[in-house]
Amino acid sequence: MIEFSNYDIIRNLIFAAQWTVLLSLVAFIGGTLVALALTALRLTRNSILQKLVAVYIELFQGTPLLMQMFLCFFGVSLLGYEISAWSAAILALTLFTSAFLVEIWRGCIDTLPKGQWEASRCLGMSFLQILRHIILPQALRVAIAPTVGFSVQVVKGTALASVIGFVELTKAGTMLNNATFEPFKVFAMVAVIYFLLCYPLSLSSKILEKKFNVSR
Amino acid sequence: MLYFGDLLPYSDVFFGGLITTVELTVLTTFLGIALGTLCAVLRQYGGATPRRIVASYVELIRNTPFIVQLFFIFFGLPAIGVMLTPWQASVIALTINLGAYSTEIIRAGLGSIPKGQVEAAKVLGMTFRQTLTRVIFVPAFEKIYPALTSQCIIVMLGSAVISQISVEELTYAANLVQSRNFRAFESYLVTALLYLGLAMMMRYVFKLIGKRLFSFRESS
Amino acid sequence: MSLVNLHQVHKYYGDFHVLKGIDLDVKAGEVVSIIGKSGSGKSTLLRCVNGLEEYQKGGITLDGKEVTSEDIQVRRLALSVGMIFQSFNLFPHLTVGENIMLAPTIVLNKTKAEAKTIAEEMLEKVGLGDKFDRYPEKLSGGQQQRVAIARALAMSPKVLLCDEITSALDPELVGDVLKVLEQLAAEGMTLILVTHEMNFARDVGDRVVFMHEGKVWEEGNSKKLLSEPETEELRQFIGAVL
Amino acid sequence: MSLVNLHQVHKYYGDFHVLKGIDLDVKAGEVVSIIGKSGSGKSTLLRCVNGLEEYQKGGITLDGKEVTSEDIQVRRLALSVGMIFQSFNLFPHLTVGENIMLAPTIVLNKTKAEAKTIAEEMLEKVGLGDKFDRYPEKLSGGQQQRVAIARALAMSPKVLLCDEITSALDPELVGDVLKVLEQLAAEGMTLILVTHEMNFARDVGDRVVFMHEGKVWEEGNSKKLLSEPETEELRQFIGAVL
Amino acid sequence: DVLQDIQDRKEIRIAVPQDFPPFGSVGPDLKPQGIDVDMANYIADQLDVDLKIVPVTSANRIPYLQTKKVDLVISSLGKNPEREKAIDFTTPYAPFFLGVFGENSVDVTKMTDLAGKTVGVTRGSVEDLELEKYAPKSLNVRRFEDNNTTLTAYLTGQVKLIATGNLVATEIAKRQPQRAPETKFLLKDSPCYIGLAEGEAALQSKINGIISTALENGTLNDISMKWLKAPLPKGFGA
Ligand SMILES: Nc1ncnc2c1ncn2[C@@H]1O[C@H](COP(=O)(O)OP(=O)(O)OP(=O)(O)O)[C@@H](O)[C@H]1O
Ligand SMILES: Nc1ncnc2c1ncn2[C@@H]1O[C@H](COP(=O)(O)OP(=O)(O)OP(=O)(O)O)[C@@H](O)[C@H]1O
Ligand SMILES: [Mg+2]
Ligand SMILES: [Mg+2]
Repeated sequence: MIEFSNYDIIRNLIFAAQWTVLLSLVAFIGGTLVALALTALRLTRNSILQKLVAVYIELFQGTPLLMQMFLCFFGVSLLGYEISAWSAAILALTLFTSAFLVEIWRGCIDTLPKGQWEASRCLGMSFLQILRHIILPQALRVAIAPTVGFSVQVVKGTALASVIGFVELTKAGTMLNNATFEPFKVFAMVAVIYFLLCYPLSLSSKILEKKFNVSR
Repeated sequence: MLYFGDLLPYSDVFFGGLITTVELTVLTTFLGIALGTLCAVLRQYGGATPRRIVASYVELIRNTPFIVQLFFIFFGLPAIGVMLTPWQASVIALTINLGAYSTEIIRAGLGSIPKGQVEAAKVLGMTFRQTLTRVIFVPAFEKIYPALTSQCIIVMLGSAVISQISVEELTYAANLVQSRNFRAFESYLVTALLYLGLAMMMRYVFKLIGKRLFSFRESS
Repeated sequence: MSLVNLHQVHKYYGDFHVLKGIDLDVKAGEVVSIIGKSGSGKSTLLRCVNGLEEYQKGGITLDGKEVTSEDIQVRRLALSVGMIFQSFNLFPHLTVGENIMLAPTIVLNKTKAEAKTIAEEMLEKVGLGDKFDRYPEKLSGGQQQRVAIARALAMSPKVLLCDEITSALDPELVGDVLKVLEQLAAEGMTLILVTHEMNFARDVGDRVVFMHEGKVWEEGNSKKLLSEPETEELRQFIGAVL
Repeated sequence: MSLVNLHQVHKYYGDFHVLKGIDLDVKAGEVVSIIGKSGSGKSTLLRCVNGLEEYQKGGITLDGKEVTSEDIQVRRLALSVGMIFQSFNLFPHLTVGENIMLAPTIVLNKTKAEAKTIAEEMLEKVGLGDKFDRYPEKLSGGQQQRVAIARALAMSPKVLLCDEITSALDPELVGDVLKVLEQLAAEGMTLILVTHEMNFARDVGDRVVFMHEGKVWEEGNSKKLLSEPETEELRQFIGAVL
Repeated sequence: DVLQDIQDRKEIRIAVPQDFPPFGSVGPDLKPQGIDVDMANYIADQLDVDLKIVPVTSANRIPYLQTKKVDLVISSLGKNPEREKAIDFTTPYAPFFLGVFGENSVDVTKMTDLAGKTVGVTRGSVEDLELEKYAPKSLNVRRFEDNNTTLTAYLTGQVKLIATGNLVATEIAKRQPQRAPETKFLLKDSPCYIGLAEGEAALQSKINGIISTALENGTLNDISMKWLKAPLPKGFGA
């Protein structure tokens, strides 16, 4: 009855890929903001806050992203709030992203010699001043490559939003596959689009890593 | 509002799913690390062509979502005449996935071995294969063991997706139960906790194994 | 009048008793060298004086005010006590000039222009007037250490603590750094330095403190102490170092 | 009869001409010390002799058979040539005993028991009979280097190449290692050593080879060469080292 | 009171399938179309409110209702006791027969023949529950997440038998004649109902009213003619 040309397939996939990109962007920005807050909590020398952050990381690194999606999707509504597949996906991806970024950034901050903190303290700087003027600028340089590298995981993570019904690239793929029954072609195209989205990120992460390692 | 009592009649289903997830994880951890080791050796010491092939494989897998890889293997391959059962398809997909990530990790380990170690083995008359297995592997794996552990856990958690092709693992169990008793949140919450337990257990088991493998670090 | 005073200071790391009742009195303008074997507690002593470590018993006063390791206190202290480390601890992402200007601007609230004037003056003093816009990694170790001194001086401290500041340097670079210290001493700066440079301790220092097993084992006039040690321990130590 | 013979050996790294026609003849039982400035090609020479590096012109023979750097060849060579490195290169995951037993079992196909006997004997020889079950990282540098010697000896090589094997050691540990070498020399082992230990070269060595800019610049009887150098270059070198 | 909410909001949110032709499937613009979509439009018209289409899968359509993400589920929903415990139903709006379908080569004519066979089914659907209840224990039920996946599994040959609706089977035959499934036997007459949250009596009677009008004025029959190319069975809805 309805005929899909290759052009139709590609057009629809690319249309859906826009949602993948948007979802990735929002989730990545959300994850970065939450991770920044958590990193700050972690740097305070309050052991209770540090423990809470550790539990947070354990929870969201120790459970499947798929489960996090399901739980956000069905759990938030149980609390009496409306939540769309889009918001649930963003929420889950934000939690997931932040848990990994906090860990990555901690590694980066830990690579800074203890002497940097001590020298700053001896010059009379406050905790926040040390963070802002000494630690962050240096940690940022180290962190940028692994952070960009992790963004690939976020893009790929958005594929799971298909399971809670959000129509992004993967979901569009299964729908189109059903309508056209050309699984080999459709899924290959889906894979290629993901590759085109992710590979530049992987590549720039590698280049950044080289660049910053050389100049050290 | 939350009621977990409705889950009790399905404890068998959860248990069955848990077992399947564990089986899959154990199997693919072994296969994946073996594949990764092979590829890492090719990438580090092989000729130009094998190196390029391995590099392409790694990039391809690392830059596409696992669920798409899975669908491609399960639904796409029959179109070219390769028919796999859901179980086979998942084992292959998981192995290929872990293989790609562990290639990168293990290669870093191989790269961390000082050149002098290889030369020392060479002047003692060992073959390349003997050098690899007797001299290089243990210290190389020791270096990257924590990273490898994390990656195996990530792959285990990623296996949740294979419920999509009807493999009756833990997430499948959660989906099945919630389709029967309509307790979606409760089912998923319990399942998430089971995964968390599995992840912690894996880390523990890896640590024990590591202690044995790398016992030379703390003894005497 | 005493500028820095330690009275029966005890310090533990967990169960480990590092400082076992230190008494020390340093007057303004004095140059005091602390010597002793590795592990005898010299660094720990300095770190207690500027509040980087807390101590458990006794008291330390600076200019008559008590010293503790609370954060706010350390920052107040930093206004009077400068510290220079073995590993220079320059900030690698800032130029030499910025390294020196940072604390005066954000801690002392000086304007950029004021801070710049100070920085240039201090760099001149340590003989690096032409390196203002370099990044630290482009400098030799000796130059880096002199920048660290300039950075500390820019806060116009009353006393400067130096912890083996030449021991990470190649031998040919040590001289430049010691020359700067000598000049500071001549200008009347109060210096407390942990050092292995016996010649420097003898020729420039007023007083030598020999630490052993967490105690001040022997102290006194530099020349006298080093040429006629009273205790067997100091004699051995001098024998091993020279 | 000559055990190791080099004839007009030339070696390039890319365009860089490292060995410029080396002639060298070492008889069984001789102890030959190679000295020379850093970069003069001493290590490269040794590495050509045991096939770790390939050379481009000339010929090297061992016991009359030609040496090349093909893999299979290196392994055959390894049966007659032992090599000890500056950085001991012990295998960190194996105990001292296992380090020594490994090659005899997997290369020479000896049984575990045979290999163990050999290992114990060799450890005894280097004065470490009680360290069989230790892991290398628990040993001092000097002890590690002696294990490396024992490991090489366990393959009963005809000649032992040593590349600055004491220069990574703390001064007080050098003596033990040299003592082992001295003993080996006394037992008639052929030794070719790159070394900076002039006293050792003079007292234990039969012959000294002075390399300069990729050439054998001067060679001859140890005592004579070191006390009456003929060339200006060797004189300078000796002056700098002593 | 959901009915009140709908009228206040001037909008009704209805869950429809997007992977279940002819009830709901997507065209080249990826927008749903089909019986359920027409039905949803009709109801929105009758209530005189705007319609918001929410695509769902078989597995999550009931949670959507329970968590109040939608007001109605018009998603080829069959009725069974388990579901009746969780949600309420209106009167039926479309005919549906569930059956087992499959390749010619498989020799199955009744439930007991399924012993030892493998059947693909969409998780949580009525046919899933029917098989669970009545099929021989040795039947290997392979459950997929949604109809899309179930169909793909059949079309790619991953399963040789599927349990689904007669109309779905017809649809497959239309799209992929070479894989046209043969009817093996019927599982259940399971007409489609509209689902709504429990205890919404006002909404329930309102919708029931709309359905019976539609039955009387021939609208339901028109929809049937349009999508099934056949009139409603005699006595439907009686
Ligand atoms: N953070 C710490 N935790 C536990 N013990 C410490 C710590 N810092 C130093 N110590 C111990 O305290 C003792 C004194 O250390 P300190 O650094 O003051 O010695 P030092 O005299 O400066 O030696 P060196 O000449 O090696 O710098 C040493 O035994 C050291 O191991
Ligand atoms: N793999 C290599 N590639 C390029 N050049 C090399 C390589 N190895 C050594 N060289 C160069 O060859 C020259 C000789 O090196 P070699 O290591 O033989 O010197 P050496 O006499 O052993 O010096 P040292 O006393 O420092 O060990 C040096 O200039 C060195 O830079
Ligand atoms: Mg110290
Ligand atoms: Mg060398």
